Amino acid sequence: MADTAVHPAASSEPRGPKPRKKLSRNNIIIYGTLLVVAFYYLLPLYVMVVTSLKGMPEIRLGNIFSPPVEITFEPWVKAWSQACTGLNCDGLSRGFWNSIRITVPSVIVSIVIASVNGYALANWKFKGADAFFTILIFGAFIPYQVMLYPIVIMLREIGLYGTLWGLVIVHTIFGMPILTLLFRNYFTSLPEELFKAARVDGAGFWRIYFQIMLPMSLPIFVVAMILQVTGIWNDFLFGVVYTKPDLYPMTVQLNNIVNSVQGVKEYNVNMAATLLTGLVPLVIYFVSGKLFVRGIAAGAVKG
Amino acid sequence: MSSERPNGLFRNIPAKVAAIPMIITALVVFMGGSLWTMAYSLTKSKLLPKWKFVGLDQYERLWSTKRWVVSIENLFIYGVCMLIASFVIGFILAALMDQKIRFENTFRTIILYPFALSFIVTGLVWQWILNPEFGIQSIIRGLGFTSFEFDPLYNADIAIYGILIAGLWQGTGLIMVLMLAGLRGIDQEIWKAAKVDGIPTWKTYLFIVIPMMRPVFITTLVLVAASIVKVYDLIVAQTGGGPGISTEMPAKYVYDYMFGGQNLGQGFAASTMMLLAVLVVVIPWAYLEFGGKKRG
Amino acid sequence: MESSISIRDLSLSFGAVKVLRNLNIEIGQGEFLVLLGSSGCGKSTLLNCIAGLLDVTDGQIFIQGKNVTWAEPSDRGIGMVFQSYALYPQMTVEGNLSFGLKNAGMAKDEIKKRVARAAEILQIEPLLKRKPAALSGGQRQRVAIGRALVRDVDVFLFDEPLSNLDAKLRADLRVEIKRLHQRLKNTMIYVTHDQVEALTLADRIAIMKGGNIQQLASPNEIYNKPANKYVADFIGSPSMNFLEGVIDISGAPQFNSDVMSFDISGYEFVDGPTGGPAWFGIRPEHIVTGELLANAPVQFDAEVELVEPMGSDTLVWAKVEGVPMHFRMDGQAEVRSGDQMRIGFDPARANIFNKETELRI
Amino acid sequence: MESSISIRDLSLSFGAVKVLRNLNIEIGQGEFLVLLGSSGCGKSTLLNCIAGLLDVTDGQIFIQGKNVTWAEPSDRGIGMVFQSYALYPQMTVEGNLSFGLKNAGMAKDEIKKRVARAAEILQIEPLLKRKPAALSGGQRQRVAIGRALVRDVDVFLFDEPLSNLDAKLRADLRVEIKRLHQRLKNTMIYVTHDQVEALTLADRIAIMKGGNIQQLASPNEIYNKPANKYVADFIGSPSMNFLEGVIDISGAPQFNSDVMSFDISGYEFVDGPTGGPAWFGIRPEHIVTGELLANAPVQFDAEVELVEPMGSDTLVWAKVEGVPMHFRMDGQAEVRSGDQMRIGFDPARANIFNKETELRI
Amino acid sequence: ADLEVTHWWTSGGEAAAVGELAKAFDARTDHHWVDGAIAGSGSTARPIMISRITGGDPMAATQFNHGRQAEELVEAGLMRDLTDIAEAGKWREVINPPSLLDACTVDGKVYCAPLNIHSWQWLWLSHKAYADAGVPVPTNWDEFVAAAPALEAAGIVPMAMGKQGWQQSGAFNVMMISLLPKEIFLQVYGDKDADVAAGADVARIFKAAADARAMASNSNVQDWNQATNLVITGKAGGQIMGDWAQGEFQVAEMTAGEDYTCLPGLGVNRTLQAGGDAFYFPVLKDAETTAAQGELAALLLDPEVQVAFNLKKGSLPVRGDVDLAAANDCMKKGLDILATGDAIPDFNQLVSSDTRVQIEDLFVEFFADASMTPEAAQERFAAIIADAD
Ligand SMILES: Nc1ncnc2c1ncn2[C@@H]1O[C@H](COP(=O)(O)OP(=O)(O)OP(=O)(O)O)[C@@H](O)[C@H]1O
Ligand SMILES: Nc1ncnc2c1ncn2[C@@H]1O[C@H](COP(=O)(O)OP(=O)(O)OP(=O)(O)O)[C@@H](O)[C@H]1O
Ligand SMILES: [Mg+2]
Ligand SMILES: [Mg+2]
Repeated sequence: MADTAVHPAASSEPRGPKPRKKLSRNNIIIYGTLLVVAFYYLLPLYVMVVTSLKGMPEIRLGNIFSPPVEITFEPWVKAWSQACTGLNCDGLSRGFWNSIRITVPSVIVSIVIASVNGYALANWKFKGADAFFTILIFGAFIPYQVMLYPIVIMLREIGLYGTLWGLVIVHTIFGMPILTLLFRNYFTSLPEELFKAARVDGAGFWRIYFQIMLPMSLPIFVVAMILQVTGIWNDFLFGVVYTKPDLYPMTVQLNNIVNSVQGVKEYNVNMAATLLTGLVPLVIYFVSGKLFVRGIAAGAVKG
Repeated sequence: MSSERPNGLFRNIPAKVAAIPMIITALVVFMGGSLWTMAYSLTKSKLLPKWKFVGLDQYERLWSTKRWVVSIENLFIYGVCMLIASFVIGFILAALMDQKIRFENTFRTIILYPFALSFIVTGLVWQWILNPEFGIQSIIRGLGFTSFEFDPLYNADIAIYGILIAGLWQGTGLIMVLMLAGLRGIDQEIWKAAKVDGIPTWKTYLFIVIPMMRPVFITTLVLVAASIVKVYDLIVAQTGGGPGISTEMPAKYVYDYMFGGQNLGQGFAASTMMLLAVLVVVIPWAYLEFGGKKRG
Repeated sequence: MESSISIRDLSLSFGAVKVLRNLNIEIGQGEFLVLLGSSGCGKSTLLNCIAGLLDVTDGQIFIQGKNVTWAEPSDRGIGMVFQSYALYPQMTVEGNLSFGLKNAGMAKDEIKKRVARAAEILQIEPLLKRKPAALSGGQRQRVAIGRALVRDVDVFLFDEPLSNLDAKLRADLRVEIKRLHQRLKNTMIYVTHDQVEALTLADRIAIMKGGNIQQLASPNEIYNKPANKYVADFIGSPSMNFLEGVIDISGAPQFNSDVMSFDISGYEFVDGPTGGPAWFGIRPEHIVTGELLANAPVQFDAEVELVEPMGSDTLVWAKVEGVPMHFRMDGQAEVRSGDQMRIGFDPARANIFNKETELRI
Repeated sequence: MESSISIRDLSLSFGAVKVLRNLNIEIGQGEFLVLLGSSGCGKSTLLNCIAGLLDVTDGQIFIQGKNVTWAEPSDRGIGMVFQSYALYPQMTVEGNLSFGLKNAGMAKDEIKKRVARAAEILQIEPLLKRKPAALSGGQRQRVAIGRALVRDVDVFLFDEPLSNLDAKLRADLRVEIKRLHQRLKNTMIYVTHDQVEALTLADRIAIMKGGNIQQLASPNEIYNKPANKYVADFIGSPSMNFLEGVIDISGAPQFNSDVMSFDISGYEFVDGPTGGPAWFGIRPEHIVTGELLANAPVQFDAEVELVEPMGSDTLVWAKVEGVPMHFRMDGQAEVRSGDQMRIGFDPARANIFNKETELRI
Repeated sequence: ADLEVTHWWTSGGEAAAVGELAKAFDARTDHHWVDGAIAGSGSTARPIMISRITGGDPMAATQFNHGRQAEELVEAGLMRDLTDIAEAGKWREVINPPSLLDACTVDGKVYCAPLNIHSWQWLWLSHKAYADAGVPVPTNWDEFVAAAPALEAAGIVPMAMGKQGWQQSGAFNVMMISLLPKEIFLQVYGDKDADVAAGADVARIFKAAADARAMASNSNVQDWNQATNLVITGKAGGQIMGDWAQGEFQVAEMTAGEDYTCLPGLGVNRTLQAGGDAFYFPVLKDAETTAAQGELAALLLDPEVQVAFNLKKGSLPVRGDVDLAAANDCMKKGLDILATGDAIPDFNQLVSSDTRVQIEDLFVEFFADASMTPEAAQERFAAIIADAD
């Protein structure tokens, strides 16, 4: 063909995929940065793990970064089942089940309420809805300390002070602003026509919520779940202020172990306790991290 | 019956019923609590709220207290740095993640995991790592750089930045994810157009993509700003406000005076100042969100 | 004829923005009404008002003689089909079809019967167990129609049901909807901005602009006797040719522009000959060439600028004395840009509009 | 003719999915090539390969004689216009037009001159200071074209630039693009799935299916001599009528089906008369009625099922001996469903395809 | 009945001491001690306790520091009146110094049970540090200050000091009591006499505090026990800290007089402040638990319980009539001083928490900022005292 004459050297010229150096400058920059960043993010975890596996004498030697010469699981055992809180020397295990007892209903109730709120705000706007929502967002900024007393009084008035359900309410209240924001944004991003179709089909508020919206909302529920589990599991202040010792969550023991000012600090036990306490949220992150990102992308942020 | 315009109050009853918890929370807890706080900031309540009106005395004292002024300054420095740094770092990380890299999941998890930990933990670990005796400084000195100085938590001038290091460690992961979500929401054709125009990647991000991500930035801003205003645990766990009063924060002032100093009036006055400051942030937000453009 | 739907003085505002202004429409039993208009003119808004998905600001809506202005959407006896299909993604086709019936508390057998019947009418029986994600665009649209069908409603509302589909499928489904209407004889209101759909489907077309109805008439009348210049320009593709000029009725009616002037005595004026500044409009297919020129009282020489072959026809863009004009020729026509040719038309087929009011004269 | 773009043995896979298979296309200087095909057939993918936005799996791409297989998009001398416009939303129109040039380090005067020229060509001068959000769809599309225009490129690539617009605007902009091509005389590659666009714009059309090119020829040839049944069916709206049957060449060539049988000696076979099972295709506009029946060697009685008035024409769906057939009549034709009428056609205008290979015979 | 008792004693020795209380309570009564410990010192625990009490769901007994912390709760009628139990146990006679019981008394009624005595006025000195610097171990504050340059020259921090307000203001108060006549202290904090606070005597203390600040400028620790650890390891010369520091030396197996020296009253005024912890008993609705509360209150002052508790806690018993043979050197010095009756009320008994926090804030700042002159600090100090109530 004529073209062959025009490009005699065609066969020797670039053909197929562009050759890419594995170590292009770009890649070096990208992966270099990421590695540095990963180092920064992993360093504390490394320190925690390493320390928690050392004995006290080794820790006194100083270098917190050096790997343990002699690995011991003693601190973990101690943190879990022996460390004392006042007179109770059964470690974190004592609060673990309390934490579960608190976290599970709090997460469920707060998510249920916030999702219904978000749904109502997105699809069933009523007069003043925007105003309430603005107040909610305002609430997101209120430091918890400020609300500590008013809430004590409110709980006292409704007779739930010191009970598990009182605490659940508190978590629901403080989780509400951000969760409602997330749910509202998410439901807003769902096609409105779906909602209209369901109304024409005669479905009411609840039926649309349960049969149409809920099944489509897995990603945002995962996001909400992760945020709430993290927040509630790690909560110390509310858990201790609004309940009684027999309900104290694990963080109270963690605080007791970590913050016992007097006496020698057992750093290895501290670290082990820290890791143990963080385990539940961490596991949830590692397991559902992908869904988390997808959920956020799916509507937590309005694009 | 249906020919009459029904009373608006009784339309969509289930929606209104379902919103009752929200309405109660908004009105009773957030509004009511705030107003109650403001009211009692005008009293000289000590351990228990008591209606002993003293006018603006508490505010006078508040603003003549150096610690409060320093707290405000600190919050400002911390807030500005945190906002800028977390947005910049979060965005850069998200941009890196967006380069179709290998091991994206791994890197993302690494960056996100600190968010799962409580501030008690964050504070403790970073206090340790930044400790000049056995933290980074001692390691580097051990390597032979004996004049190396890195003790942010022990130097009043820069202690706030030591807090920042830990705050960023914990917070940027979430921001990165938000930004990543925003980036993934950008029309791919914009990228193609920019490539055909020969615009370098960094310029595309800077001049085209970032301006397009305004809604993401607003959501992120709300989240970050809320956490900045509330910053308390991190300070307590890491420095306790020290050295000196160099890392004091308003929320800590509130707490210390309400419970440590057993001077509720003073604590409430400080709270009120914070609430007013928050209004300054939230009102423009509400305006952006609801003002002008209405959605069907 | 008894009205199936009657809309009286309907207004709707979003805040300060008036979207619908005092609309009045009567739709007969079994009529197929198409709402046609460009984007943002308020078609969907009107449909949503009829469906009860938006609260009207003023006015009344009657369906089958009942005032439903404030009734719930599901109580109005309407079914609605949306542009995006709006199928419930997590339910099977069967679930989608039966959802509304279940909500109404219908007996299981009856539901089954109705679903089966709808599936048969729409030929989607083999799909009943699938989820929407596993359907093609056309199939989804059929299911969406089915959802209205099972509810045995008096009135079907369609909001641009075909505009997400590609051209070919659109044409096929258009025919299907038409067949469905012939078979079911329900009242149907159909929103579109595609004039081909409007012309082929409608018994009557309502052309909307800025919340008003410009003309409400049969497709034939809309096409051949547009009530004003907007309608004339909006309907017809390619659009009508317009010449600007003045009507002179001092003698036999005459159209004069800067560059041309011709006799229009063949034109049927609405209220007898009227003079003054005017637009003279002639549809491209009414401009003839070649042998047919014999029947064209008005003739010009034209210079071809651009030729668009469209398979079955050829569209020619030309200039007559510097004035652009376009017209249709046969698909096999051999014309090239730059050619000179003679064209002509019969003013009896023209449409003339007052320059000021833009109304047909 | 010297090639402007030449694509050799181009393949592209996404992982295991082969999207393009060994494509070879030569595009001449100043040619307007349209890539036409249904959704997902790989049109955009091919365009992206040419633009350098996708790395090819195999093969080469030459633009203006230069091998650009590995070149950066901005170095290929191409400009691209996207379906979603892809305007930079926060920049003014002027900013959108000049951003690429600024970036290339061009002198300010020169930029100004080019922007002014592009704005003039596209008639968007009054919009230069506006942001995209304040533009209508058509204006946005023009700005998107302008962005390619200012860069003074050899080749324009369009990826369904009009499919987000409504029908009317689409028709107008189509003409504009055609004019632009006549004026600039650049090479243009234009992706669409709208056959009207393809037929009116293209010098040549490439019909794609599943990553292959089915036929690459002029619109006229594609329409009148489709290479296979897929192309015949795909092109033309309403689509071609197909009759299933067997060609008998024992005597004068004859087409026999279950219900009918007629002489096709007028048909021009590709390689002389060929027998065997076949599809007989005839376009709706080649079926005639009334006076024109005189020229129709083959005639039937048909029963009208459905009538679609389209303004300028009327589409009639009918049954002939139980076999569905549709055809076009004049816009003024008075037909109603249920009517009986006589129709006919000339087999010389038909297209016949082998039943098995589906290739034209 | 189960009695829930809240406190913030969570470190090893403290917990053991509480254990003694619980053991005695469980053994000697029919009731059961339910422990509600919250770590992180009073500032963490106190809001929780107050919330519980005001929330209407109080614990049966709770620890507070001796002093005015619970004043308003008492006034609000939320605390139980223990007067009859105190009378039955003859608390007025046995408690020494009596100021401890005064701190529990409001309007002539007793509302709390004092448990132990802690005193602040101690200077702890490291023999190793002084040996390394080649100077003799100081025997009073002036010598301590004079020896500072020698220590510094040897690379030793002259004075260890944690960077927390309570440690710094504590040290200041120790200097005020130890370096001035005790009346001044009482005038400043007891009578809230701002003129005295602004006067020349107090100015001397601010100078001394400035000296301390200079000496402690290289002490890079936060917690008091980390500071003590500097003394123990000889990295610092000395530390002003309360008697609880004793426990640290003990853990490090050091011997008083040999490895370290404790100077009560900074080796100048042998005056100790008698502060400490007390238990309060919120008003309960349930009669049975109320009765149990009474038994617990009585038990706390029991001589045996006092001994057992205080030996573990490292503090002094509130009864003058118990025998503490097992006490160590420093503790005995303290007992001696108390026995001679030269004790003054604790800071916490004199000023409100509000004032305390303000003073702490002042010293946090003063010690962190070398550019703050003693005069400026004193001016603010006087202002705080003037406003104090
Ligand atoms: N919720 C709303 N709030 C304010 N204005 C609205 C709302 N919904 C629609 N509008 C405005 O009302 C007008 C009519 O909108 P509508 O959706 O009825 O148009 P349409 O004719 O259906 O257009 P399209 O063909 O694009 O669907 C538009 O100008 C639109 O901007
Ligand atoms: N990044 C990708 N990864 C995997 N498959 C892809 C990717 N991009 C496109 N495809 C697949 O390649 C095929 C061709 O896609 P392409 O976008 O070229 O189609 P198209 O002809 O442009 O269709 P349309 O008319 O819908 O734009 C499709 O089946 C699509 O699913
Ligand atoms: Mg619409
Ligand atoms: Mg495409």
